[in-house]
Amino acid sequence: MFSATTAALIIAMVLALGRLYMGPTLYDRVLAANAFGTKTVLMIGVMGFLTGRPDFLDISLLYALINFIATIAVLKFFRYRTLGDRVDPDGGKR
Amino acid sequence: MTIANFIDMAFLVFLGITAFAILKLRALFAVVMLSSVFSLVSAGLLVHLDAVDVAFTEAAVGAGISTVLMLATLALTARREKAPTRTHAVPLIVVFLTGLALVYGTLDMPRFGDPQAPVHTHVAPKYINDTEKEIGMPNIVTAVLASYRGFDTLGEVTVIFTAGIGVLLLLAASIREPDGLRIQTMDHHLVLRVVTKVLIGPILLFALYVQFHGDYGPGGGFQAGVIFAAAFIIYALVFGLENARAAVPGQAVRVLVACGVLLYGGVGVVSFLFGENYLNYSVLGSTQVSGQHLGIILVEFGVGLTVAAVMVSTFYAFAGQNPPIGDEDW
Amino acid sequence: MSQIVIDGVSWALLIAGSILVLVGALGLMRMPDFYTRMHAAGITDTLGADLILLGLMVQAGFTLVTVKLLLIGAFLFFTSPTSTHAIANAAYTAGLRPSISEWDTDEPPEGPERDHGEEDPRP
Amino acid sequence: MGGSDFLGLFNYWIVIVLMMLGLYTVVSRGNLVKKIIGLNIFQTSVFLLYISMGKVAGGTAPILTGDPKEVYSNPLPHVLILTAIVVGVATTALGLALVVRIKNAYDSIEEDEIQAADDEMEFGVEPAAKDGPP
Repeated sequence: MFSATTAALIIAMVLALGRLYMGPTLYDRVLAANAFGTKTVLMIGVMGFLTGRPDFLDISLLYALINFIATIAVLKFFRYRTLGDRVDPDGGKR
Repeated sequence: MTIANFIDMAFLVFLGITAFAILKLRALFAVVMLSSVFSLVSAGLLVHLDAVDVAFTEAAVGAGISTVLMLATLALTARREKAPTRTHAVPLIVVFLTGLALVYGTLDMPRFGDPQAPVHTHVAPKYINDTEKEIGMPNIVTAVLASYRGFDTLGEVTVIFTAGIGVLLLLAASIREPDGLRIQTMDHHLVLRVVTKVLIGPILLFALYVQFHGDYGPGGGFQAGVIFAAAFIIYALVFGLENARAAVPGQAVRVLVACGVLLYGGVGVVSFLFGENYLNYSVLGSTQVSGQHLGIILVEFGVGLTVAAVMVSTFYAFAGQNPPIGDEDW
Repeated sequence: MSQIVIDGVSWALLIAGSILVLVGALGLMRMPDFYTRMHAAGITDTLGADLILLGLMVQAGFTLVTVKLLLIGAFLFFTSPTSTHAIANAAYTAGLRPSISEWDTDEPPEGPERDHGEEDPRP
Repeated sequence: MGGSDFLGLFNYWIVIVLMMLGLYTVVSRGNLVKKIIGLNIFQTSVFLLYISMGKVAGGTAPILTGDPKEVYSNPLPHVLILTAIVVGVATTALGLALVVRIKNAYDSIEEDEIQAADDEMEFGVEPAAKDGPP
């Protein structure tokens, strides 16, 4: 049964990878990468049960976390073109 | 063909496709997204190949920190690769021939998973059999990393330290203090701010768990350091670099970079003073096992400190650069 | 007997989750524009992921594994919609508009017109 | 060559393909960020080679379970690669920092343009192949 879930996840990963490759907009790519990350989280969880040693869910947890951070970084990059603070050149005069 | 083979092959084929797409796409942003996916897939494969500690590290480093640093670089440089101007016949031939030679070389290699392969017959059985008795902790990888091969790890930590210093030397000079007012860019993203505020605590807690549970499960200083750094980086991303610098000043981080290496080296010196070899922790406690435990915890903490500090200061250095590009250019 | 019940429940949950994840991925691939794709990926993924995790939890019983699965589930439950929201927000403020072909007028969409592909507008 | 050979060597072959894709990206692409990503691919493929060699059929992760009959995969490659990954990201950061500085100095991260600027500075010749200002 875990194998069926694994197979479904692998197919879903293929589809997400396809969307990531095709684009066409930047946002599609971020969406696909994010979806791919979620599927990897599930995949690692299921793989632990498949091999009968589900002690390694810490890795899944870390993935969920890192995926979120990467998405936020990407969005900040889109919106403000920098990962630091934006500087308003006229700010001092206002 | 079993389900294990199937997963293995599926992941490897994913990796191949992703690498090919990275080669083909010229939009650098898409390339960075793909390289983050590449690292996710390779970490999945590493879990499948039983390397849970390695997968842990790869997940934190490859998909998290690398992606953030590459995006920061893209923000400062260019968004698109120029079309190639020359033909690639020579590199193609060279690469093809090298690949062919390597494939020819694999024909003599022991088959995948062969328990009689030479790799498995020398030091590995000693580590696997003696860890419980000599070190007394379940995670063999941590035991080998911090105790049996402590010198290696000290070297690696020093390399990270040096690379961190290099980044700071290269970039610190060009961090300009802005004339204008810094804008808190993410002020109006209420959902993001609230969710981030809720998550930062658990992330730091998780990092501590990974740091100190590394003796019993996957984890240790390298992974925990990266997770710590990730918590500070997400704070800086959402609440602004200035606020992050106020919470964790760059000066303090730079001091911590050195502190971690010093702690590692210092543990070795202490074992010297007890009349033993450098980095032999057995003398630190009343029994060999308790000494090893104490030594490994201290050393791992040093590793975590250096890794976290290097990552945070690297991020500060990249994000602190003023982007040279105005809004209308995008 | 109870093992059969546990297996049955967890398999049902796993199958339901798998189907949702598959449908979501299919939508991500087949839907016509960005916002509909996000609809497919964002909503079904959150439910599908949590169903699969629930199925695994039923298998694991009352152990540390279940606690970790619960944490992962909670984490995904928070971050997945947040990411989707943030992506939608970024896309909309950058001027990407949903394509509504039926009501499409000749007027250009509001907001600054920007380039959403990777083509560099500069020569 | 039988089926077991194919399955037994498949991992190594794909690793070699990845390695060569990474190498080709490094040597054939002029963009410095792309080169660094190619280097990362090469690096990851080396990691996978090591970890593949450390796998024992029927083995499990090298975290002791207390069962004396348990077969564990080889922990040594894991240790080597674990540290290599973190060192890898530190050196990647160094490379990216260099790219940022090159961009500041040359206003380009394309290899040919940097080469052209260097030639111009050194020999004072206007290269013919230069297409447009950087």
